[in-house]
Amino acid sequence: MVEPLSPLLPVAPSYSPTGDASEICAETRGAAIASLHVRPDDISLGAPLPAPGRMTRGETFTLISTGPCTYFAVSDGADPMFGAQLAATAAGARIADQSGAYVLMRIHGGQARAILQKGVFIDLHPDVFTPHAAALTRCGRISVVLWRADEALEYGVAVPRSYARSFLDWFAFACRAGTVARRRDCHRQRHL
Amino acid sequence: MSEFRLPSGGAIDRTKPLRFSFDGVDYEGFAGDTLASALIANGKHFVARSFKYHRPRGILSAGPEEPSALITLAHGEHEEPNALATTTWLRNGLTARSQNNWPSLDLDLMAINGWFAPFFAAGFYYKTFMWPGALWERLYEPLIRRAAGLGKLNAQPDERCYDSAHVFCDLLVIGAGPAGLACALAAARAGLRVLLIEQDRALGGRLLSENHVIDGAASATWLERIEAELASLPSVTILRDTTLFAAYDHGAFAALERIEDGYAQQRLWRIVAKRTVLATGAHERPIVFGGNDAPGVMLASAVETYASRFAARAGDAITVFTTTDSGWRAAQNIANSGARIVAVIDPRMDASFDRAALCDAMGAKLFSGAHIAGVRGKKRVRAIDIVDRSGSRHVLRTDIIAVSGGWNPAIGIGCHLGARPIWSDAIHSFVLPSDAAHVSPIGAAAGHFSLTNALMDGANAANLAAEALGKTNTPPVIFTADQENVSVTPLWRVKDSNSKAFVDLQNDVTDFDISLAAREGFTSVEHLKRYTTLGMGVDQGKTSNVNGFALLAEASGKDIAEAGTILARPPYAPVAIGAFAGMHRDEHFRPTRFTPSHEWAEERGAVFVDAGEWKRAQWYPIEGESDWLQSVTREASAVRSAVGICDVSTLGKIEVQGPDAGALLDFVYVNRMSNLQPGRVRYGLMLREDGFALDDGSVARFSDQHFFITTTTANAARVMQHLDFCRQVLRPDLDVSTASATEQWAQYSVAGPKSRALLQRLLPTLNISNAVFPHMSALMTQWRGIPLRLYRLSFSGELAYEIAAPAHYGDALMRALFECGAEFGVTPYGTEALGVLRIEKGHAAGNEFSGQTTAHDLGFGRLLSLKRDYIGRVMAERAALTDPMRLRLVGLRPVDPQMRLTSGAHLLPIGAAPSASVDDGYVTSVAFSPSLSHWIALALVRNGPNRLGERLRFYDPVRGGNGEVELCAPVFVDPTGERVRG
Amino acid sequence: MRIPCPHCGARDAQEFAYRGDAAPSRPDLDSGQAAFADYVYLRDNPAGHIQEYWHHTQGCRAWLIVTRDTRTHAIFSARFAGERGE
Amino acid sequence: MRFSIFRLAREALTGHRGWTPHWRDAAPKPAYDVIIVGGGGHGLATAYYLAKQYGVRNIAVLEKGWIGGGNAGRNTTIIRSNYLLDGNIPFYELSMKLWERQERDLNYNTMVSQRGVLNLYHSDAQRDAYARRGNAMRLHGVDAELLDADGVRRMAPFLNFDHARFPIRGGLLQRRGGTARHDAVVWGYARAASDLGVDIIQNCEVTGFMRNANGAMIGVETTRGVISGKKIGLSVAGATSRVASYAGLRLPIESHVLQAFVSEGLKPLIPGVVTFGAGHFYISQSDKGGLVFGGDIDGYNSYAQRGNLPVVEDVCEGGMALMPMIGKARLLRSWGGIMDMSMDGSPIIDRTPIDGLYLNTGWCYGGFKGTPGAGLCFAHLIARNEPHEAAKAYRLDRFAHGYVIDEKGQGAQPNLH
Repeated sequence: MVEPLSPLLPVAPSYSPTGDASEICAETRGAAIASLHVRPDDISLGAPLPAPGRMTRGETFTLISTGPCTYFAVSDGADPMFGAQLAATAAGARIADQSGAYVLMRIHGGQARAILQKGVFIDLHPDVFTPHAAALTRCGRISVVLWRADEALEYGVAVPRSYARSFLDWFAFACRAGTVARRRDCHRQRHL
Repeated sequence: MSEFRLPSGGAIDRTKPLRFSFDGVDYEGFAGDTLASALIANGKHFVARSFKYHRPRGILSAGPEEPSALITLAHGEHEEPNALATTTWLRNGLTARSQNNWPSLDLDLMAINGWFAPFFAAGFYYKTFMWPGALWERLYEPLIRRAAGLGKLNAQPDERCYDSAHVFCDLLVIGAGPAGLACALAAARAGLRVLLIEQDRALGGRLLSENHVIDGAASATWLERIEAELASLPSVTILRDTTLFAAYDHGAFAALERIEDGYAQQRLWRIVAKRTVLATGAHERPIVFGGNDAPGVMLASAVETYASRFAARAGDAITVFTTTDSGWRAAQNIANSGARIVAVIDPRMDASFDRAALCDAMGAKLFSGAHIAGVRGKKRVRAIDIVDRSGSRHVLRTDIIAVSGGWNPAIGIGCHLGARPIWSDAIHSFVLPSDAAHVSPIGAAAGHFSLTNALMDGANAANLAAEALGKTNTPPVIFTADQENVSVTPLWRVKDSNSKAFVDLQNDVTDFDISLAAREGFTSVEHLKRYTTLGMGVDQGKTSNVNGFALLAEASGKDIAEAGTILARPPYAPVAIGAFAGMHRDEHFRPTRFTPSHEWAEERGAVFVDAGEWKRAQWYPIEGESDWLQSVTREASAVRSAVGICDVSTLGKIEVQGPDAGALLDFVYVNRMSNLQPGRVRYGLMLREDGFALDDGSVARFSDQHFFITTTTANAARVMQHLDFCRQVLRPDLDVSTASATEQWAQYSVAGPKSRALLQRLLPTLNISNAVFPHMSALMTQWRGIPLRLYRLSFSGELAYEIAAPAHYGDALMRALFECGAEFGVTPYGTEALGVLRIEKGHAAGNEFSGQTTAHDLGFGRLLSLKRDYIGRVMAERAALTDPMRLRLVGLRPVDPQMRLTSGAHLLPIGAAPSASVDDGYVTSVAFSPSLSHWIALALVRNGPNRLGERLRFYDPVRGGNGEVELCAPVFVDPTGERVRG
Repeated sequence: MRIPCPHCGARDAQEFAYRGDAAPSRPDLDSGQAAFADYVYLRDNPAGHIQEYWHHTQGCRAWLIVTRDTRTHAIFSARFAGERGE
Repeated sequence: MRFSIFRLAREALTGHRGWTPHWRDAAPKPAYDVIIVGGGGHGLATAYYLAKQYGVRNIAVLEKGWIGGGNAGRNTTIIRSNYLLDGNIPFYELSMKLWERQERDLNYNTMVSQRGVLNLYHSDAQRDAYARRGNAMRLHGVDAELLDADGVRRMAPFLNFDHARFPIRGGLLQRRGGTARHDAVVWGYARAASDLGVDIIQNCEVTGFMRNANGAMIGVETTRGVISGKKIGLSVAGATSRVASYAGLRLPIESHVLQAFVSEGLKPLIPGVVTFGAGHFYISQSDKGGLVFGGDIDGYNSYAQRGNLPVVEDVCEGGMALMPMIGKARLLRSWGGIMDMSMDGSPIIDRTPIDGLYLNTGWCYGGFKGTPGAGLCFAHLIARNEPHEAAKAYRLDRFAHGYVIDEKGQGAQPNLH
């Protein structure tokens, strides 16, 4: 068995502005990803197809809407043959394994939303970007897939592998440049 | 305590004294001061020299509209020129310098310009300095340039950090004066997400300098209450020290936040609002009279603000010169705060209130129906000449003239989307037209100057917004305040001025300049602005434009409404260029993309080159190699003699799937792909719809419904977009899908006579014999449990393969390939050697796919199918694109084998005098051929393929290159292509 | 500028690539060079309403037809360019 | 009235009472030999050369607003002739030569300042592309020098050599390039044309064309009434498609907005014109001290004369990447001009299928530097009914036939040129 290499290894697998683990952008290892093209009339995948801008849970993987008739399947395990197996189970769907194409990151901590909002020009207000919301957008100058897995104000981000270092650069800068909360009445921006 | 600091009052913190210096002199101020208020508290008014005449200038205003008090802030060796003293918060140790003077502010030799003032009338430079022409760059212009400009920017890189952020809201309220506060509060109570932006550090606007009664309480108390409630509401965000400077399309705005104590000094906010309210208030306008630019001439509202908010007396004997009721209110307020008013001069004969009584109460003289005709004192007002209603003159000793000539609503933001302001006779100024749909002006910004109206406007705007956004469950909020007089009778200029009367203090534009411009035919406001530079300073005419346009109207015999005004353009206030760039500077200007084998290549000591955003290994120097050519030649030779490996992962890669995959590819490539057999690969050429070559690459077919195509690194994004367009827009009838796989596959070229042996070592069980896996084949397999793709195709002309694994296994694959290749002398090669190899084989690449070449130019004419429709087919058939006399691809070899060739050189007939008329083409790519041991080149030559064997002059004057070359077929190695099939 | 993507919602125009007027439709192969030249090179270039192609490059990758006023930039509608809503 | 230092001195001593309008603000006459539609730099220059070189006397210039109110007053004032292709170089070099004598021709100081235009390159491929271009220029008798990084450092030590994402490797320098004072160019041509009897008619918008039975042009309908004219020249960048549509013409152009920017006044900092090769950014410093800079077009069709934030950011990023010192300089004003973006990035100066209607359009960003040349060549075309030698490639039918002049090799995609 071959060991996969994180593109972040040379810099750091994660970044924490405060040094502790409370504010962090960390790589989530051990997941497999595939892109799917599925027509609504095609057979189901064992998980309900998410509506635009949403994600759904299947038994062994999560489905994220990425465009008209297109989805990402993110598996819990890191099976190198994920794409191939998915293709076998879901005849009719057109599937391309993308496990190597993206680095998955988890951004959490008290400032997660404020930091992320500096980079993404979509509204991350908890009432707007609700649990199980997902979006393809740009963060800084980098195309990303962004989602909110649950109630917590933390986010999953899929970054194209070749951009992973630059994304972490951006994150580190965004933290260092100060979160949007500084003076007394600005910290409420998180709830805006 | 500073001499002009009032003993009590003001919003300054007297427990926090701050030291600062101006022009090397130390002063003291308090927390809460601006640099301007601290200077005034120290009796310092003369702080600047003017742009053109270098006349002494003071502090006119107390805000962002300041035209005069521009200073340079010094932070060690880093300096910030043209900062406004009136908006710079005092810090301990702040160091400020005056600018635009030499040798010093007090003794400025450039003031000699003042003596030549008659010569320097508006537009003088268009009429002279024309002879002799050569002297312009050498003499005149350098003199003008040195004299012009305000502050000096040193060449140190800007060390500041600029943050940026995005924010969304239901209601954006611009300005936290009474109107804005009322609006924000009412909207928040109604349940809207409110963003309140205030350029000042404190909320309240005019309430910070004036005393009123609101809802039965003192305005200060009301202000505290409102502030507390806003702070308690989670749906409200307040940004202080933040200037909203531009409006853009679809509810987008931009604002700049100044941060005192952060790692970042400024933050650029990108805002998207569903509704926006403009509560930016109004700017007081000066009166144009002789000597009105002397230090000591200030706006009445500014003198009031310095006295009441900053507890700083502007002077010992203050004269108020007002044509407005607000000027009188200011006078009382100034007097109440402990400064001495000696006289009030009001050109108006009467008013709706008892002016005499007010003057008695202040102990000031009243001059009704009078005006100021002149000012005595150059570096500071000493006295004034008053002309009273009877026309007789009086001299009055005074050190401050507080001027109030009316109010101009601050509507700049409202004009950014093109709405043209209209004249209002009611307020004698310009207001926004009703079609400025992206913002709703309220309060003073709407020309409603009374406090009651401002509060009412605020509440109403909030209710309208709430209704529009479907939040109507809360009762409307109503505020009430004391009544006040707001009448204005403009006095556009004092006609009997006895000295220069300034309209634009920053650019030294006088009433005379404006009448001169009118006389010379510059009677459109835009022409006036451009000819006189009126309003083109950093204040953008906030205090000067309306006066200027009024004077233009007078001079050109129009009325002001007809003369009109200019369109304010973003930014509303100047913004540091660095703030727009944020983190995207220096090494972070653009993201950097790394290939899956980057770390491995670094270990190998690779030299990297930028290919778009990618970093690619250019060559791998080894011990003892002194220059790049040595390394590149070694690498290329290794490929020809043994085996080399090159990371080609940056190629664009696209999975094409579905029953109509072949049909789509037939539509985008000039050559047919639908008849490609599974397991086979074919070269493919794409055109643009205009018939010129777009890109090329390989097309592999893995199964009936699954193709995989590659594009060049440079065109990856454009081709993917092109495919999306063809699939979604032009051929929605086709059942096919595309997915980018560029990031998914680490792809390595394994090239050279020993490449098969190497791969066989990696994949012992796989049969890749020539018989089973011939040239232009593809297969999918597995390696140690991971998916692998193998293509047999060659860019180098050698027996070669491209092997691909998922990117996260790319590093492992690369290392394994080198383990397997050790015994075959495997050599890593970079993009340079890649180039050498492809040039030796005459493969067109980026330099040849310039977007200006056709399939015929590049020798692909035979590929163009005549059987079907495809992108570019019809346009490619035009005579101009197939003309044999076009520049077409050939090879070049130097007649003198020692001669070095360079790309970009042109080719001329031998013996002809160099000229465009005999230009025969140019060199696109060059390489030192290890196989031939001399330089070779590819070139685009007029009718080239029909001129093989001909000799041309190689002409590269910009690099001094010169010599003779011979045209040859663009294949220098293995012309019959045996190796590639071996 | 915010483009109302029918799949992703309103997004900043930076996420999109622009192609221009959507009015010209690609001629059939046999309609000849003149027809193709018109299609490739000639534009109404209206000062007012235009139907134009935008590609949501950094989003759902859909090609859209947006109806916009070129004088005010006001956007009136946006739909998928492909007939099958793809 | 001749402008000179002596005249200026005399006026200075007599209170400037003797100055008169720089040009006559004429009212429309019923008929003219030639009507130029568009009172920008191009239109006014055309009228001037028609009167001066080609002896046409009875000329009107119709301007819908105030002269110079379009792109003539909305550009970054750069002049250069550092082009690549045979179709372009002769024209822009002709224009450059006219710039070099403009002040004396017009007796108006348009502040033509030849402080050099430096195009930076950041890769070997870019260097070779600039070599190809520089050599082409030299073959056309135009000055061009290829500098290496040290050469650039000597000229502009303030550039970012040490912390660049895309390091500067050198540049292509045209020393004769530089800047001019854009408004003065308009006023100078207006004054000179007016002195030659040209009627400059402002606030006069063309609303339609009048044609005779054979379809030939015989005049225009305007907001100030009908004006007949034998020959009509369109020089209305930003409105070309609209005006041409009155004559039923569809053109190979799109209207796009190009933003430009100026900083607050600063003491001399930047010697000439510098352009970034790894992003869209070019900059110079005006005589008044403002840094004048710009970058790419916004990229979508627009007639709004204003742009959006992303391009402002993109331009400033380029500026910071190239010369980090300008971070502290404040952006003072921005404006947007409407470019006639042609399908190959090069202009059109040609007859139209309609008798008596002549076309000058498609200038993309090249309009300002092309002003004198366009004026002369358009005047030649109108007077002689045949193209000027230097502009013979700027045909309207080159698109249909495939003889495009595509400097950037982007094809029929105007927002990429």
